[in-house]
Amino acid sequence: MEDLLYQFMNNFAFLILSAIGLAVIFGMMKIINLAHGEFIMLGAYIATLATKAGIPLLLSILLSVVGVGIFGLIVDRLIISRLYGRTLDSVVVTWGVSLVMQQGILILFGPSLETLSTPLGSISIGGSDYSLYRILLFVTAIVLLILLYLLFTKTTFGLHSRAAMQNAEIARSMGVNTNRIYSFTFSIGAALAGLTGALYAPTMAVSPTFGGGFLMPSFVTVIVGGANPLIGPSLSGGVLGVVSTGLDATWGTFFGRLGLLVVAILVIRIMPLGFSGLVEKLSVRKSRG
Amino acid sequence: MNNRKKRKSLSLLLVFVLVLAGILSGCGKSSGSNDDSKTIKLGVLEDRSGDFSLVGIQKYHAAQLAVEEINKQGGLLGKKVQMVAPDTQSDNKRYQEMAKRLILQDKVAAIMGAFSSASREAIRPIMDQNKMLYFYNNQYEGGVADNMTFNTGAIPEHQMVPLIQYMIKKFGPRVYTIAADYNFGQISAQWVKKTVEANGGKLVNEEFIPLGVSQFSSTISRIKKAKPDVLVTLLVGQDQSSFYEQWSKSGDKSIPMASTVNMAQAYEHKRFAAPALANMYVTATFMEELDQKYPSAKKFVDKFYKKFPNDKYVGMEAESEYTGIMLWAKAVKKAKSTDTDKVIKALESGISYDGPAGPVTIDPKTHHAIRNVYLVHTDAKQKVHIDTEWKDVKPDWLSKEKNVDLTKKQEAKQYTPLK
Amino acid sequence: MSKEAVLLELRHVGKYFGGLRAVDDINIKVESGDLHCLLGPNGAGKSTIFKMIMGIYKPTNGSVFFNQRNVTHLKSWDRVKLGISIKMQTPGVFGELTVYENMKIAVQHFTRHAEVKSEVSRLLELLMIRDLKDELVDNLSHGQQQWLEIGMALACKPKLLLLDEPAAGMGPEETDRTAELIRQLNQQGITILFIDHDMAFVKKLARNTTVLHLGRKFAEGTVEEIETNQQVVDIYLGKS
Amino acid sequence: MLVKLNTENIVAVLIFLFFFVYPVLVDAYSVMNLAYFLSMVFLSLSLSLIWGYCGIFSFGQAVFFGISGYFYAVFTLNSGITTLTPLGLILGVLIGGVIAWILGYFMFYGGVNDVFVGLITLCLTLVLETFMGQTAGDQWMIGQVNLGGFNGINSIPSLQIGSFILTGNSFYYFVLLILLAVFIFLKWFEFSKLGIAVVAIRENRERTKLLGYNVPFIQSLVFAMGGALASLSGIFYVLWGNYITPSAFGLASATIPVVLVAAGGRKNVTAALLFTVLYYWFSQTLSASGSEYALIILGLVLIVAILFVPNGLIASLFHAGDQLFFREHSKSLLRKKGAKTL
Repeated sequence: MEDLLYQFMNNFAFLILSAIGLAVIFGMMKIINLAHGEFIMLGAYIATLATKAGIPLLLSILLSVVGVGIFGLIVDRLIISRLYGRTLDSVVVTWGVSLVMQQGILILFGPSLETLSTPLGSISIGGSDYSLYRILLFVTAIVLLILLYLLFTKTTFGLHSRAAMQNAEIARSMGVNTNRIYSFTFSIGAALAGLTGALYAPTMAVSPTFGGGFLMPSFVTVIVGGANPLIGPSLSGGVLGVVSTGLDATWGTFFGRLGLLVVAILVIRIMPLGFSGLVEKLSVRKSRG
Repeated sequence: MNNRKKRKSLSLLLVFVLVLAGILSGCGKSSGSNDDSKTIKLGVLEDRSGDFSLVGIQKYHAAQLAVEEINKQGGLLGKKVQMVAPDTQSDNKRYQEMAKRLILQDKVAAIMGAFSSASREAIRPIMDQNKMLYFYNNQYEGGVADNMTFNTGAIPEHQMVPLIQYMIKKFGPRVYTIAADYNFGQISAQWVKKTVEANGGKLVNEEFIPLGVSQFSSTISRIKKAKPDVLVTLLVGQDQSSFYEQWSKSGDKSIPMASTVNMAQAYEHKRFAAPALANMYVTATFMEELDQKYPSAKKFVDKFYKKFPNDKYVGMEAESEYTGIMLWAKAVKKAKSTDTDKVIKALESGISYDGPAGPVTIDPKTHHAIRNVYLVHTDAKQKVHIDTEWKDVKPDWLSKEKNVDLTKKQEAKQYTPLK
Repeated sequence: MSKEAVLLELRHVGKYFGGLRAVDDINIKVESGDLHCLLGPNGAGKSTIFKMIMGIYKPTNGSVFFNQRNVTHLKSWDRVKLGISIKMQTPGVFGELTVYENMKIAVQHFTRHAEVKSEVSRLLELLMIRDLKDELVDNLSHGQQQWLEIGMALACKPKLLLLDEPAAGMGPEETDRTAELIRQLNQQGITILFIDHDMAFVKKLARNTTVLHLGRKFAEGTVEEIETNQQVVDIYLGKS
Repeated sequence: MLVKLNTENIVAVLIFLFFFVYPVLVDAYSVMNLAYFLSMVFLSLSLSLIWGYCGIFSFGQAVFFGISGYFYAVFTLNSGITTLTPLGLILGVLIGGVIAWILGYFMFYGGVNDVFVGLITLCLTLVLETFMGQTAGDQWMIGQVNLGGFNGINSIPSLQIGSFILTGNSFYYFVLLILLAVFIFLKWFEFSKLGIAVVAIRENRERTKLLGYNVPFIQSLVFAMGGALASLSGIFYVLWGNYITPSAFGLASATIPVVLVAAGGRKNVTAALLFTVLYYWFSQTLSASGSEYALIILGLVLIVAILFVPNGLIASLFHAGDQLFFREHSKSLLRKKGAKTL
């Protein structure tokens, strides 16, 4: 039982953390960022290189967040800002960005980095060892969701960005600088991807293709979650976490993976707006009824 | 107005240039190839970008080193060897395009290369169709019986059989296998099973992990429940290698790991922080660390780093690539020609090259290599210790169990122990 | 009133969005040949009713009958084939195509290939926009776009034509022409149900009227009856 | 049908003329290489049809490409009779079309549209990649053919008509002729009755329903046609390399047609054709050069193309040519001048 719980925590954290940056960018800006994996990879590189250079891990992670955030801002100013509202063109451009980033990192740092060791060691429960750091990742994922919730509900930026998300034109007419909001959003999404990369860097092999492993789970989580970057991932992370843990434990890793994709396909067919669409529908009913 | 016109004519110019470029690319290169040139062209297909570049670049560098040495010693048949090496980008489609290009346009004498089995299977039929001599200088799951193909890397007879025998004897009979869920993993796992059964062991479980999976909590929990004496890991790719770090934190490090894929190829023991790779036993045909004990290895390692000081490791695939090219050169000299049939005959004469890892001899019946195998293990600090050495291990499964004899019978297929 | 004469009938039709009752328990009968108006302030549920007649929305409860046939579960395109056709409130024309191309899209589906061209010409003539044939629709005035859309609806050879605010955004002269057009179509035998809240326009055209308020039927009758209904004047006409 | 004199059509005629004489000018390798590029053109055209004409954005063309490739492999290897290979081709294309129809039915009748079609097809592509990747075991046999997991299937027979095996130039001309036929069909289709309905659906789906068109049906039909075209591409790819692997379903395979069609000009089949050939040639040349900057250059070219020529590189050139030579100012999406040609 502890085992299953631990696995669920692992899966949940991985789904949430891999999706969160993508969810913010897709939900707020309707931009499908195919370079999401490479942003995560960049975060992992910054954290690993900084730690190797003697900077404490915590500080290195912070450095990743800031670094990838700034990188995201630059990418947005140079490229994405010209494509607001052009969802499909953004697919092509971000694919181009991912090619450049992956090969650029390969040229700069070679095909692989020396990895870090997972900090914090493990705890023993019922004669079985569990990595403390991974439990901490689960906690981080939840804290991150709460922080984002606060950011988007309690701050002016949050208010404006939600307005821009629902109706950009009206938001503009009310004096909201939507372009600045989008820039900020993209940069926050990038920073979150950086954080994910940095957090997972000490637990995985770091290479230019590091981001590839995050792409599928992140897309599935966002698809199942729907547009709302807060409600969506938390619900879909929960449901998908249970599904993949269950399938994984009963039939093995292959079915765990296939299960995620099949759930995603069914969800799009049955409720294209995902869990956030469902929640919005329910909340409307509740408030009116 | 004027400005607009300018822009228009500019775009027209662009169209013109594009069309011209297309035409030129078609005609320009075909006139370049010439059979009587002063060079012998050697095709090398290795991945210098993408998923497999970690090993691909090592192999590419080893090929450069080998060709440079051959040319320093006067080349072949009085001609210089010229290496033609496109980047295959870890992309199977690209392998096919480039293999055809090397054969039909560059008219190379032989082709070296490919890392993954999928890449090899993509180009092997092209080699057969075009009667092109092909060296697959890589460790793999074994079983390719093909007149045009030679393999200088390690196969299960070299690595798996001695490794499993050793582990069962030393640690106990209960074996747990986790393997990448594709051909290499499936077939290698079959070899594990076969060897375990033949040596009185018991296979507790075998688990296949899809490529690209990087999170292992459920697998780790299953292994811990099964409590095996030996854990065989046949994981492939950067994603799957994340297993070791996760195992070291929540697994049972007292269980020894055995592997044929780790350390010697992608130097995980140097890239991963200890103790992720601690307590691992590996059989290999070459490793950089052999230089502690063997002068030939030291010579090769020194040469390699002299030419590529920024490289991080010289592994067994680099050695195979280097040895493969040297064997080919030796065969060309012996045949006094680059004619494919003559070179194959020379190779099938039991030709041998005394390379960095000891003598490597081509087994005529199977086109695989008879070579030395080394067993090493890591301590808690991931330092490598050389435990044993088996001399002149024969690649004889094909010839013994499948009656393959390429000197007598034409073949172009891959046998597997699956059926 | 004989039963055969009823072309369209809504029976206890309701549409709820979550907890919001946009349309609630509506009964409407439109006789064949009628020129009927749905009247009511914004949010009364008029457009929602149109969308349910067309099959864009599914009623939460109740049924829609057309020509004595229950069409509640038919798709929009099948209803068009039965003879219901609509001009929506916001113009649904194809802005980046020409007027001719717009008409062709509508006409070709219901007219034999050889007659497409003459049918388009006939309709453009009827709509007084023949000269604009090769113009991009985006370059047309709002009124011209409305006419074009009426023309596209006519191309489907309807028995029942739904017009959602046919004269919205038009100047007085254009409005008159539109009214004349509608009357002409009605005389040709097309039953027309339209939405408007310009009482003058309604008076000019409609024979029967149904007044809606907050999603419910409030009153019905001839234009004269409605005009003299004090309650209607209070809640609606008084305000406009 | 009246063929209008404009830049696009002139270029199209020139391209096809060039393709027809190409084998005379170059060596066997270059011919086979162009045959490969042309095979991939069908994939771009399939997306051009469903996305450019009908507004259905799909990441799933690789699905049909891969499925039909596998079908052809399993069918021909099992039958063992090489004269049945044309039947394999035809059945493969049909099956690709039917599967696309079923998928289209599943989506369009369920109201899935726009970017969600892209996402659902992306997931499906990844499902197939994951599934085919693990079929290495001996339980994955269809008849006598092992699906072969990640390594795929090789030694797939070439096309044979009667006793004539299509390889080299004959294969090239076979692909070229079918390409020409498909190309002419697409040009005709654009202005056919159905084609015009399809453009209407692209421009305004809801409105088109209200004109009496059964929109999900037409969408499914076009999607099926796209699936058949992608299947043709997949089988030609198999015939070219005698080989198929799950990487045909990979993320990169799913993305490339989108990239090509978007960057070349999605509403224009000639642009899709030309850009596909140029792209494959360019990326192959970069790869052959062995330069480590190949992928960087490729990425930058795509970014610059989308940023500065949003309507597509080639399509914009056509437009510029029209303005310069033909003083063509009609901006209608159907591009023909009203009554004369419609």
